Amino acid sequence: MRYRYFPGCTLKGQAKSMEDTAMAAAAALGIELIELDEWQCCGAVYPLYEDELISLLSPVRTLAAAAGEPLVSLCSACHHVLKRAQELMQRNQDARHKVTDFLEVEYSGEGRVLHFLEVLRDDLGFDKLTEMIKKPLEGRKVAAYYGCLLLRPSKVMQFDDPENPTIMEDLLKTLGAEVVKSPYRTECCGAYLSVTEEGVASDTVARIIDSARQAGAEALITACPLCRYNLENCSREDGKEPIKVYYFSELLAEAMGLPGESTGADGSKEEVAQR
Amino acid sequence: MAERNTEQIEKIRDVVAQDLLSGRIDLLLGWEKGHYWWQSRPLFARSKKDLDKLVWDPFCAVNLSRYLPDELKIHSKVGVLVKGCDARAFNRLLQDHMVQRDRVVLYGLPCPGMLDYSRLAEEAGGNLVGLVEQNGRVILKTDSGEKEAERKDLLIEKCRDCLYPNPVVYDQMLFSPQGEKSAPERFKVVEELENLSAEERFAYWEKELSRCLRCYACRQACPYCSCRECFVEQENPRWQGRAYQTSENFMFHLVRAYHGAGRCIDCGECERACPVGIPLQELNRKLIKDINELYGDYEAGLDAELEPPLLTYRPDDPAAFSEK
Amino acid sequence: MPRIGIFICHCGSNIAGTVDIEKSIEAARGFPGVVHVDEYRYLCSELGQDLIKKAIEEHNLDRVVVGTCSPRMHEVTFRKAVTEAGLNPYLLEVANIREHCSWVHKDIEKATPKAIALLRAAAAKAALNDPLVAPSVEVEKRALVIGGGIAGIQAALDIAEAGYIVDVVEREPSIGGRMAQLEKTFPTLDCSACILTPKMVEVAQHPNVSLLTYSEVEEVKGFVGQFDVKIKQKARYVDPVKCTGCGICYEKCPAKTPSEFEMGLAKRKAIYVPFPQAVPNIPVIDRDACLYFRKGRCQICAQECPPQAIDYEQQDQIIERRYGAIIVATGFDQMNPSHYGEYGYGQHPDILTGLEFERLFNASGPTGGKVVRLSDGKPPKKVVFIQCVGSRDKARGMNYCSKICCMYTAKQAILLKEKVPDAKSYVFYIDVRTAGKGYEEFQRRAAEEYDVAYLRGQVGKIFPESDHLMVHGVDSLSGKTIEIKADMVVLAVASVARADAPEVGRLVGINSDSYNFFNEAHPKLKPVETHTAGIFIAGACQAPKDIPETVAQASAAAVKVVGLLSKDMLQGEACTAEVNQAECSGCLYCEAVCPYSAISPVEIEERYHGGTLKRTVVEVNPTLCHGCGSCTVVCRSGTINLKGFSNEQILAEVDAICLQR
Amino acid sequence: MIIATGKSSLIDEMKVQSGQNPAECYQCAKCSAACPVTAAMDLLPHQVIRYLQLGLEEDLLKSKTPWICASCFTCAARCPRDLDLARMMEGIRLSMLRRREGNKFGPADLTPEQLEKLPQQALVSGFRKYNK
Repeated sequence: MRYRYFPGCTLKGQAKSMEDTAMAAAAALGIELIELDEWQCCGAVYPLYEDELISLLSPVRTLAAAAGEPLVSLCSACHHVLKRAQELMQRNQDARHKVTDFLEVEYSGEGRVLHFLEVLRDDLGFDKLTEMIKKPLEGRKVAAYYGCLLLRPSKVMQFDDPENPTIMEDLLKTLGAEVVKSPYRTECCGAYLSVTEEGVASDTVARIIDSARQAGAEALITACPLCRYNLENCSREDGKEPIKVYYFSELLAEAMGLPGESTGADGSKEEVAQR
Repeated sequence: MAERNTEQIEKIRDVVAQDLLSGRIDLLLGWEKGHYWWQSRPLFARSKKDLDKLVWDPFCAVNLSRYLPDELKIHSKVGVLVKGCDARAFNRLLQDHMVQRDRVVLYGLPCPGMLDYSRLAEEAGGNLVGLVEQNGRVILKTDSGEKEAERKDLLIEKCRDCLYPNPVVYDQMLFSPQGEKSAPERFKVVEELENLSAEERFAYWEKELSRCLRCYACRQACPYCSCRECFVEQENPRWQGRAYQTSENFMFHLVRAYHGAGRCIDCGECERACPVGIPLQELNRKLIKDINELYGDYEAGLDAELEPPLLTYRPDDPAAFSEK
Repeated sequence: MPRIGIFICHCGSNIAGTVDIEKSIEAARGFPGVVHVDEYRYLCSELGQDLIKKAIEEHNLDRVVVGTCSPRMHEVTFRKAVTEAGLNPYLLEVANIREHCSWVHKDIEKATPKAIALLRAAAAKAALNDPLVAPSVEVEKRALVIGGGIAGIQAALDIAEAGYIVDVVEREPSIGGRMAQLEKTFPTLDCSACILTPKMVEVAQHPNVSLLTYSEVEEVKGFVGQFDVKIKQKARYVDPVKCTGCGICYEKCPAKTPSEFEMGLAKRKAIYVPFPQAVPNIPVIDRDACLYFRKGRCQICAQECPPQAIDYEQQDQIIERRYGAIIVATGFDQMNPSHYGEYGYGQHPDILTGLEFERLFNASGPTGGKVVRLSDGKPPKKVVFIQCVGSRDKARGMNYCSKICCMYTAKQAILLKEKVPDAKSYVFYIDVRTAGKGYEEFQRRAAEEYDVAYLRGQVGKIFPESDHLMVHGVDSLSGKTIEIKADMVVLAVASVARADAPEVGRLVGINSDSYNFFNEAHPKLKPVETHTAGIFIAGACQAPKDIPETVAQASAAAVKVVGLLSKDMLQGEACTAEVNQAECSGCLYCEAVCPYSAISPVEIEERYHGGTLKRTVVEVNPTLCHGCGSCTVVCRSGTINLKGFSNEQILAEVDAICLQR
Repeated sequence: MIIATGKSSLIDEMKVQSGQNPAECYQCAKCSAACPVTAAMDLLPHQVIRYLQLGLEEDLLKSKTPWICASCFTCAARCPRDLDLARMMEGIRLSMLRRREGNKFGPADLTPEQLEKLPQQALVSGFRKYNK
């Protein structure tokens, strides 16, 4: 299984542990992730205005660079932007001509654009993954947190049922964890509002964390560095035991018995594989 | 002279001769050399001896399926050599009930694309006397020496954007299939024409169609023209005026093109048959493109079981005025 | 050469005000074949018709053109007039110079040449008109009603009362349909069973009605007056003659399966009647649930049945009958709202659809008439009703309004308050639609007297939390977001066409709209007719509707059927397709596009090179042909012609308009 | 309140650029019911569409709501009219940014603490959304 890999800005910085653990897991699973030679930040948000073609240059260059090979990313936002940019290139000939002419690349919407979770589910198969689990996360009560960008708009993303997704729960089950289902798992964390309106993000995060806690979760997993930042930094002091937030790949690597470390959003590091 | 592909021709002859002798077929439609070395014309072989004339070379462009309806009137079982386009033409005729599947034996010939003499001559420069093919390249022999060119640059127009070089229906495939093809420029000219204003477009077609002699060679070559009596020849009512006027030419070509909507297999025989070089395939392709856009992707002649989009009725066809 | 007479009507000033009659007459005299031209103030009057009749005699006319109003108005009148004068009615041609000319123009200078062109075209066509004869068809005096809900019951009763024989085919073991599932009916709160059951019994006992329950229509052939229908009567495995309806069999039956009648909220036995008031009161064995059929042992019902009515060997029967007319009354389904993930239907037992909630009120329903939560059996104290789930939703549901939900929600909120006095209802609505006698008053009573809170807005998501459902909604009037800790949520889901409606439509030969509801022939003036003569529709198979409207439509359909059956003979269509077989190439595309199966292939012999050759061409069955013209359009060589509208005639009209500007 | 002409170039531009027609909204307010960040809004999402329908450009320009929208697409996912409200919000934001020729937010607005803590993704997103 060979894929081109697009890391995106945060995975080379604050979310390095997501990349490290995912790469380690992929290597052990025989999934070849070949980082694109030259890549730029995807833009983090997909431009919603028809004439915002400038913002499409970077994702389209990335898509073209994959040269028709399946393109994998780990970060929800990167995946969202790439997937939607591809859909636009397929649907809107005019935009495609303008962007590709400007970039001087050939691209007409070809190639699969995948999130690493999809590779695990669809290409590898969770059944196959089960065989590779060396240290099942027995007794760990973990809830999945999806957020928005992986699921919506579902017509384009075609990732999972947008209201009742199961992919992360299925992964957790495979990893041997006790899956906790929290009703707020697809509610937005507040995204980039934490930059300007931290209070708003605090409200949304509080609901998400309370809900997970009430459902009995001790930890959350996410596929988005910004979700993780918000969940960890915008949760209010309420005197209750804080909930741990992991990247899905960190628990994956841990259950596979791979060495690695988790980098908290505050930059602090802790060993995960040895727990 | 074109170098003969002796090995392939022998194989075809062996297979077909056996069927002719055993009575599996009583006629074979193939190709033989015409007046010039760069022409191959239909061969009607009834005996093993007739097969001596059989050729399979880069000039076998003529679509043989078109001869089936007539030959089936006098022969009980006919064998026919089919390239990609001949096979799709066969499906077309099958859908029109012009041929019966069990009375035809199809010998599949994956087609590398046929060569265009005028292009060869132009490329060669001098007096072209023969050619040799080598690994996708063509060596042109002239009085004054040899010249090499890319095969794909020498194809006849209809083969350039061919998507289906391999027969889509056959009883016996004689050689291993050609690789997948793509035709990114298939609708390029149509798109260019669509971008013109109505006046410009009219002027374009007026110029092209004014040359039409109404010899009806396009119709005779066409596998979708299967009417017993063509509308142009009907007296009562008289659809088509007899006068040689551009407006009457428009009447003929537009009505014919509409008769092909959803039925044209894009084989390009009409355009190849036209003695005055009218780009008829552009008309047909416009309708192919429209059908795809309006009714979803449909490629005529690929599958005889699939109903052409304009030739169906379903009780659950929604009434247009109550669309969601 | 034909002898054509042209008659131009003034229609008072309707035509004469905008068309110069004198000039038109002058022009008409010069048309080829025209030997007589006249005009009259009102040609449709007795005097006007006499004028035409006299002229036919005096001038020996063999074609008549009238320049008048639309043929939809008076073609029949003038055809009758020329027939009385001895001409074939199809030798008359109407030039519509009113709707097509005088009414749509103001300038007499421009309207007059247009009227002349229309007259010239009509004359050119008339010259080519042939005398035509419409075939006549005997009428079978028996009607078929498909569907035994309230629509089918009402229609059957009305037809039977008018003295005609009628069969009702119902696929369930009992008639009654959706109405039988309801507890009470708005706006009077009548008990549904109390008003429906007497009708069920009446139809079952009517001497002119045969009930074919547990039966389905398999095939419909033929045409108005003579539909040949095959009906499959499924094996009940119970002898209806011996069975006394005592109910011991289903009391003793050990096998259980979800009850369709209870929307799956309760179980029924493998041998069962769907509900206590079932008509006929004869159980059926569900093969898929029956232990004997599945595993070959049990037979308790056979052992226990006092009259020994159980017959495991019974087979499906095919009944073949001829009917003069058919009413389709196959009802509706509820949309399954599972794909609205935000509402969580199917994920939580206390999130119900309207019809499921309705069953909780019924004494014989899944909770014995107690309104309780299915999760813990406690009465719900806070119930949230959500309107327009799947209705008025072009993104994930149906674009239309389901029409009944506003009213039944108000009804259910009232009934809830009566059953659980300390319950509080919240209704999230977009618009409250209460058009109907007594409806608005009823809904207001819910809001004013039964303490139902109407919140103008929608629900974004329902979050199940411990023992309640957290409903996140909004009230757009106050601009406030709203959170309700609800005990139960009721979704007013869209009413949709039956899943197999397209199949039924194909079977009987009627078409549907894009939602699969059957199409009426005209949205205003032919509300119960379909495009297929002799087939009528009633009830919610046409569009969502409530009981009063359904009953009214059923009676209307019955009247149409009675009118049809009262005739001994029907006049068929004269303008049917005909094939020139010599030119037909036998491509058979006409057969593919014919909606009435009137075209079929036939083999002919013809001479070819001294010998004979067999080949396939088509022929048209004129009694099946409706003259729609689809075949003539698809025939590339113009080999099929529509009598009365032949290619030659149409081209003659076009030439007459274009060539002589 | 007197509704003037109802004509607004901002709204016309928004319609073209977002491909969304506010007239298709029938004000069921499901967007507002679904939105996770309404607490901080001065106009609820459905009210924003109402203002668009009425052409109340001036009032919209004063509203905080478009800047609170986090582009989470929940509204669009659940809208029964198949409207993409996230696009409309983006439309208002962008048109305002382009009009003012100034940014809503820039690097200078960040505290040193934020600069250190915030993930790159948040900064890029923020600049994209609030900055032109």
